[in-house]
Amino acid sequence: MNTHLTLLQALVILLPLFGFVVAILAPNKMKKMYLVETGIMFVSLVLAAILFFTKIFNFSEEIIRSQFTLFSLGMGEKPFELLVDLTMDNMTVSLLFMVTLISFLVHFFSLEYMAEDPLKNRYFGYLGLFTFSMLGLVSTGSILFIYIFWELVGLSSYLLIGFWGYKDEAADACSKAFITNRVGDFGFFLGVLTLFITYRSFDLFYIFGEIAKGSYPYGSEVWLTVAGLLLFCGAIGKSAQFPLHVWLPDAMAGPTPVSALIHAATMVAAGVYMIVRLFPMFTETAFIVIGVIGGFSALMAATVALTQLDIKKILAYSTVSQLGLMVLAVGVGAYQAAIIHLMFHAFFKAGLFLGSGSIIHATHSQDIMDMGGLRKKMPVAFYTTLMYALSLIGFPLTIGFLSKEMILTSSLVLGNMTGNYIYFVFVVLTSVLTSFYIFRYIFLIFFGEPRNKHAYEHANDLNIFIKLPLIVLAALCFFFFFTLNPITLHGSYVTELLFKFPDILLPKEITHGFLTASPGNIYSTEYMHSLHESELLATLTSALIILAGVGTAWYMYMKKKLVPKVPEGALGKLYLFSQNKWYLDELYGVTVIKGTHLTAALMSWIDKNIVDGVINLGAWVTVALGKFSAAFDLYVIDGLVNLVAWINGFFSMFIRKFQTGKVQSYLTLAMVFIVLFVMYVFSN
Amino acid sequence: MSQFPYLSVLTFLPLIAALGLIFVPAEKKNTIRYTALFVVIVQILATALVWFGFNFDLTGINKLEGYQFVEKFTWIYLTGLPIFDTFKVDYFLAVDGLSMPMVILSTIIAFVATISSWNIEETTNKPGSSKGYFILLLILNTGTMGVFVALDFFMFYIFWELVLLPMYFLIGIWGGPRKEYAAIKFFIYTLAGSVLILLVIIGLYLSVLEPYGGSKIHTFNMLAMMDKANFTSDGMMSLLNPGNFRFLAFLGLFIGFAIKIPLFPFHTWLPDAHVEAPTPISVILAGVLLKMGGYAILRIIYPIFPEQVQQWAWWIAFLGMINIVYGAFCALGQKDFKKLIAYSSVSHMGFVVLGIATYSELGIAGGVLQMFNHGTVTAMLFLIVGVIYDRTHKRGLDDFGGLATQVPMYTGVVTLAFFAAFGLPGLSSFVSELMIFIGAFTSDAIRVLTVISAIGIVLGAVYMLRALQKIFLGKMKDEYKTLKDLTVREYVMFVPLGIIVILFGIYPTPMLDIMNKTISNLLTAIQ
Amino acid sequence: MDLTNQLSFLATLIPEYLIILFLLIIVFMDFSTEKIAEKIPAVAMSGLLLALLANLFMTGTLYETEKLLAGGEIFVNDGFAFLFKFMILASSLIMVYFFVQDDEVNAYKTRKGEFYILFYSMVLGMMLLASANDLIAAYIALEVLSLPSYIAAGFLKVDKRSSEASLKYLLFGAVASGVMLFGISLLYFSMSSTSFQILVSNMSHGIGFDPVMILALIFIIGGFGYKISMVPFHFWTPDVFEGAPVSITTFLSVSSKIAGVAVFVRFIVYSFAGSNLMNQEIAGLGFNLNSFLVLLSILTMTVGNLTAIFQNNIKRMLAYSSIGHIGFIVAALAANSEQGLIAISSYLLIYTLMNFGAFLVVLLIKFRIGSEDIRDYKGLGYKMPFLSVMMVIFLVSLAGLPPTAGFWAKFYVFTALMEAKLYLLALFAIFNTVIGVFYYFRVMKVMYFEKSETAEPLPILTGGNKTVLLVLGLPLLILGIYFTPVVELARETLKIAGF
Amino acid sequence: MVGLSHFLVLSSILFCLGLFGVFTRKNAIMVLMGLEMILNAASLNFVAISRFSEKLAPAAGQVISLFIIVLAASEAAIALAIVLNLYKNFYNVNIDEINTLKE
Repeated sequence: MNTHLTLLQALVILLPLFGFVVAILAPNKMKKMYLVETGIMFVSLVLAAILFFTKIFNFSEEIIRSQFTLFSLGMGEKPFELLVDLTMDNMTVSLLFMVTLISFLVHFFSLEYMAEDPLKNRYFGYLGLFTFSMLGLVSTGSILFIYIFWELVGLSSYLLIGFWGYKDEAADACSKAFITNRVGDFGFFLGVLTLFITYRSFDLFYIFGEIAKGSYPYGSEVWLTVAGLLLFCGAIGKSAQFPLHVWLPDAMAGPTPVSALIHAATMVAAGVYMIVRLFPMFTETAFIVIGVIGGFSALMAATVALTQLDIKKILAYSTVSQLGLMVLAVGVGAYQAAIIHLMFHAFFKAGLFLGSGSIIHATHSQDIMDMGGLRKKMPVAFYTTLMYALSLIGFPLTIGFLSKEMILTSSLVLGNMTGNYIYFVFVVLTSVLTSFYIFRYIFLIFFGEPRNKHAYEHANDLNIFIKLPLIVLAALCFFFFFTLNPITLHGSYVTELLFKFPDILLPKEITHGFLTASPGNIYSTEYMHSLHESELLATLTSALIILAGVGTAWYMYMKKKLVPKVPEGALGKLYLFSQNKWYLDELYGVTVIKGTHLTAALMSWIDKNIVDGVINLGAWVTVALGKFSAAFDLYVIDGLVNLVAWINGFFSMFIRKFQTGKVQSYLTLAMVFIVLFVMYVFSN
Repeated sequence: MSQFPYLSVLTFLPLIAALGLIFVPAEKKNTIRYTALFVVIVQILATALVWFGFNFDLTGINKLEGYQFVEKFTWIYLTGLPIFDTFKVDYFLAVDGLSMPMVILSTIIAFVATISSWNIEETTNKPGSSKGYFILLLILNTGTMGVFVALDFFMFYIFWELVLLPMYFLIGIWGGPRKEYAAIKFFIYTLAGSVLILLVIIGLYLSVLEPYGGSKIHTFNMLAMMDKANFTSDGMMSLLNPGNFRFLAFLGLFIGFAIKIPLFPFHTWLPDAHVEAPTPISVILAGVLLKMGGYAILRIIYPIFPEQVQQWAWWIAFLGMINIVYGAFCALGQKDFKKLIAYSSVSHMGFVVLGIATYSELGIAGGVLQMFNHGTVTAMLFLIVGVIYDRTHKRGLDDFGGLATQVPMYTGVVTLAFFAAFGLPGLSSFVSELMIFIGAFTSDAIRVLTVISAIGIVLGAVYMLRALQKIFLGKMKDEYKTLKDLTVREYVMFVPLGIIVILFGIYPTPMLDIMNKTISNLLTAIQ
Repeated sequence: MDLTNQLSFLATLIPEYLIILFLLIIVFMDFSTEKIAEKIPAVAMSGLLLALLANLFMTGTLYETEKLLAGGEIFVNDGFAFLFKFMILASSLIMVYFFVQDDEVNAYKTRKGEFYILFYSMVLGMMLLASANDLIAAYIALEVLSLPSYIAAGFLKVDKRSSEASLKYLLFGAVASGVMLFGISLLYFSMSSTSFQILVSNMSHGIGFDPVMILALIFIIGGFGYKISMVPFHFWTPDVFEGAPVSITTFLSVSSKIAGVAVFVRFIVYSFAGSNLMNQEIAGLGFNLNSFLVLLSILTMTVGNLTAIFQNNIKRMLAYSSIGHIGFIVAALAANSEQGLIAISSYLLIYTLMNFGAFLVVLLIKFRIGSEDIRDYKGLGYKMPFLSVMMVIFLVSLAGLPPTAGFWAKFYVFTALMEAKLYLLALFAIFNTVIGVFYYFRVMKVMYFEKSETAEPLPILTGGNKTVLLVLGLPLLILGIYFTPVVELARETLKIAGF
Repeated sequence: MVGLSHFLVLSSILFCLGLFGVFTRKNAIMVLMGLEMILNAASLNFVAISRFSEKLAPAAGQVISLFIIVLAASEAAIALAIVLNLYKNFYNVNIDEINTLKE
């Protein structure tokens, strides 16, 4: 039976790949091939659903794995074996389901959104490729294969961002995205190598077991930390954490559905997924770094999102910030919070993007200044977006509330136990800003007076292709799909079933906090206890947060009807600072990028002039020698004749030395030499 | 010897065909072209047969029993000479797991090169030059094939040199504007390398005795040279002789081969030669010639001078590292498409060197696999340059832009090749690079070098994507409105390579099975 | 020395007799009518052919080294002599073809007979040189060879360059031989003999070098060195080669060098290599004859090759290249081993073939484009494909690359050097090979890579030309693949007395 | 009493004078005369040596010198012929003014 499941899983993964092949290799005549691809996607979705329920209801406790050897090398006692690894636990199947679902919705949405595009086959093919890679990524237990699919999602993201490559910003964005990710993967790759040479295996579960047994790289926990952080580098790249987040906003140059699927819902979450997967192998230091980076990214991105005018940019930074929260959640040891928020965020952020997509499609503009008052024109877009926004800020009764509250609680508890409230502060601040900018977004788009009459006239909700996905996703934002208790997820199947690691995978003890923090065992009953009693406080906090953020937004944009612009004075500086994304792009531009290109230029110069120069010098020397000996031969001793002439000159000069003695004097001299020589001869 | 001499056919068929072509009048262009094509197809068949008949369990390297398809006759045998009273050169061809991938590679490349040479007269506008061209091409083919199957050091050297001359003319006559410079530079450079090799060959010959017909005689047999017992006690290479020249010999051979690879700082002939050579020749140059160096190091230096290798492994790896990073940076600095590809070759051959310096099965197998993969990928890359150059007669990266929508299929091929080139998972290079890195990372000595080399991966992506973006993305110039997409002939070149790249990316096992036993044996032999 | 031995020795001189006989015949033909004089080349050729056959016929039968080497003969006929006579006669045979082709020479219709008389006496001199076993004999043979060649070099009376060449050749040659003669007399004084053998015996009986001997040796080596144009006695070579008619240049660069090498090798081998004087330090000078030879060979090959790079006149270039090749031969001699001797003669055999080939091409081209300047060879590769391909073969062989026989020739020298542990010299040899490529390939470059601005068709080759070119060129390729015959032949060299 | 050494000294002097002449004279004829002096020095040596040393076959040296004289004569003849021809071409015989053979 398990094998059947495995086959089903394999099918779910491979179908989109098949779709990709079909769509890509379709001859130009078969314009409609993308429909086939969409159909295949749907099949894959259905199968994923079946897989999900079967797994949950029949094999909830098992981790179903199947491995086969791709190739093995060497005769040694431990030959190198490359295992293809297909692993399925509850987390996997839930993510499979989620990914296929969103992917299908995006396909569906694209049918209308991309209707005019000539290269639809190619577009849907890429979507298929992406889906395949993403599914593969979540359903393997081998760090190597995670890396492989990791790269493949990178590839498909590259292709999709660059899909409108004739637009310069798209052209730049796709390269930027891939290369920035590659930088992160550099670390990831080294991490993989470190793990392998330590445990001679890529199998994560085996590795976790070894770590639990206390065998570390080079036998020291420091190196375990290093390995963990190296792997985390990959996550920093993919999940657009500071300092490698710069690619994500630019990636918005791709088609909006792509942004929804890849740069909001799934791919960017891959980083978070990975660190959740690797959760058991992180050490305390690693957790600290992760948490801090996550928190900082969350806060920074939120501040940037405050002032953006491009609606997709706003959402992009909001994504970065939310991802930051998830990473932070992992940092504070609440892996469940992280992964659950990942999934929920996928729903409402995809929704937000699709919504923005419909708006863009309707108004043919991305600039927030062209909008306003669309509420009446696009009711569906409005209400769904509102729903998403509410779950984004964690309004009660929405899924956002549940996950956000988990993060708040766990960070708060950590603070309680270790006296280190920095994470909590991060979360609170971020949330306040979030609820502000997202409502700024709503108010500016849907309320007030239309700022661009022309666009306003054309705007409407369009057809079912646009509406359906929005509605479905909006529906998913209600809590009752996931728990019957609107207050907390505790005890719901989500926490108890989907995203629960078997205890062996959980670290016995993780000590936390900055330098002088007292240890606390976060999986102890004590922890759980304090978790429960902190929940109320957390809930209150979030309520306040929402009030604060939304209130401010309402005050500024509804009551005062402010239009976004640069305020005067010091505030203006801050405003610009935020609007220009902390000037990070400029910074990288002058440091990293320029640096690289200078080095390249330098190296080429060296190669041309020095390395090659030496060779040419060698040739030149040979040539010079040749010239010299030729000249020597020509002018100095050109046959006996010149020899004569030369010696002539020589002697005449000589003779001038002996003015008085004339030639005879030299002759006698010569004679003396000879006589001396002959006498020497006879002396022996 | 009872079986059919596949290897001789593989090696000498082109030469015979070339001799035949001499008597074909130059006007009969098609006769000439189809003869060449026929030859490569026969070669492909022969290689296929060898592959099917290949016994994966034989270990090769230092034992004659380990080899397959052995053809061993006495070629030159003089007795009654002074000092070493016999002079014996064998006709000794055989394959093992080390040479087999190279043979397959050079067959494929020969095929592709022949196809892409189809319109050489038009592309280089030298009407009526087909005859000479294909004759030289066939001779070159013999040379490359021979290097990989010859096991008599002397024969090996003959083939090694035989490659130079046709290459010189092919670059010099059908080449680009600075062809003379490039041709003579290539020639002198590689010749300087190979004369060093010659000296070492003689030195080895004088200090190795092989039992033959009761008595012991000097020999050029590589296998005999790999056995320490065969070294005469007073020979200049013998271990017993305290003041022996083993290190110098090792150095001479290494430099000789390093020039071919090409290894920093002996690489500067490569960009010139590549840029000036016509497309098919660049393909052969990058696809096969560079591999001769790496192959020779594994086949000759490792088993014959193991202790020197052991001693200098770190430095070899260091050079490999330099190649990787330095080559990548240089590639990044180029404005000329073809030069960029050339430098990328420098960088990728660095991986090979790093791999074979690791002294681990993984690393060396990875190195060999990388040679194969790089051979196919880089062939694709040069063909790609050729395609665009034939159409537009431009090669500068900045001359293009936004071709993606105009020539989608071509773009697709290019994307495949580029991503393969910087080792995207699922494409062939990734597997080999992964193996190399694991192998290198495993050895404590060169771990640091490995970390630095890993930068090459990032840079690889950078320069490749930069080229991709400059040529295919962004705004398109109007002059390219009429640009044609791939023709059937070009598909014939690209499709096989593309299939290989993807296939071995997903399932490299066949290649690895071929070399597996041999490489393990190599390691045991040199430990 | 008993009578039978004497007779059998005289019997071995049949080739020489034949040469003299035909020399006389030619003289008479020259006196007689035009019609008969027309036949002279044919007769000359047949004479040489006869001599060659006689020489071959006597191989092994009459050349038993031991029998012919009771001490003190002036001439010996051993395997060594046989081999070199073989080369000399064969090359002279080809030379006749050159003369027939050389229109410069043929311009002087009336003097044809004179020319062949000169040629024959040169051949005679060379054959004597090949078997000279006595300094005086060597000197006389040298003169017999030299005097006619002075005239031959200036054969084109009205041509300034030619006559100037002959003057230079004369002066240098005469002075060199005179100095050599004086050296001989000094040696005669200290050794009280002029036979190579005696030198051996005396020296090996403890009589080391005294200053007079050193002076004498230097003079003598100078005399031989000038004949084989060994640096620093080579200065005449380029000018004379350039000035003389192509055929004579060929002759000087190939045949007469063979003879020169023959006597030089015999002298060195008999006098030193046989006894262990080669490596024995010379009193007070702190170096031995061997290192002296090493020095000479390094000088010769390096100067020859380096200078050749910059010659635009191809004859001049080939002249320098031949100097370079002599460097290799001297190197093999310096190896002071049997391997070295084999290397020398195999080198010479190949050298003859490829140099003849190159010169023949030069000659044929000269009488088609009327120039000897490399820069005028533009695009010949396309105008005269056959000729150019052959030229490529010859040049590649001269450069010493496989798969041509030239490679084997060099390879044997390298082997000898490595075997004699002269690693430095070996390195020099190697790098001279690389330098050589520079200028040999320059010719190919011009022929193939450069477009000729004139497109007028050139007179095509006759069947005869092609055949001779093939006769010279194919062996280079065949021997390049299967070298055994050459070495088998070269092994005759070892049948040299006193070794 | 006049011994071998005197002859040797004399011949050395002759030789040196000859060389000197060859090297320093412009006129070809003069150079040739220097040449002759060299040859004569040699033959003088031969004669003297065989006269004074007893372990040599009697008159060997004299015979050699006869050879030399013959050769010297023929050489002179040829040389003069060449010089004559040269004069026809260049209208002088100053050898240092005759160097057209230069690349």
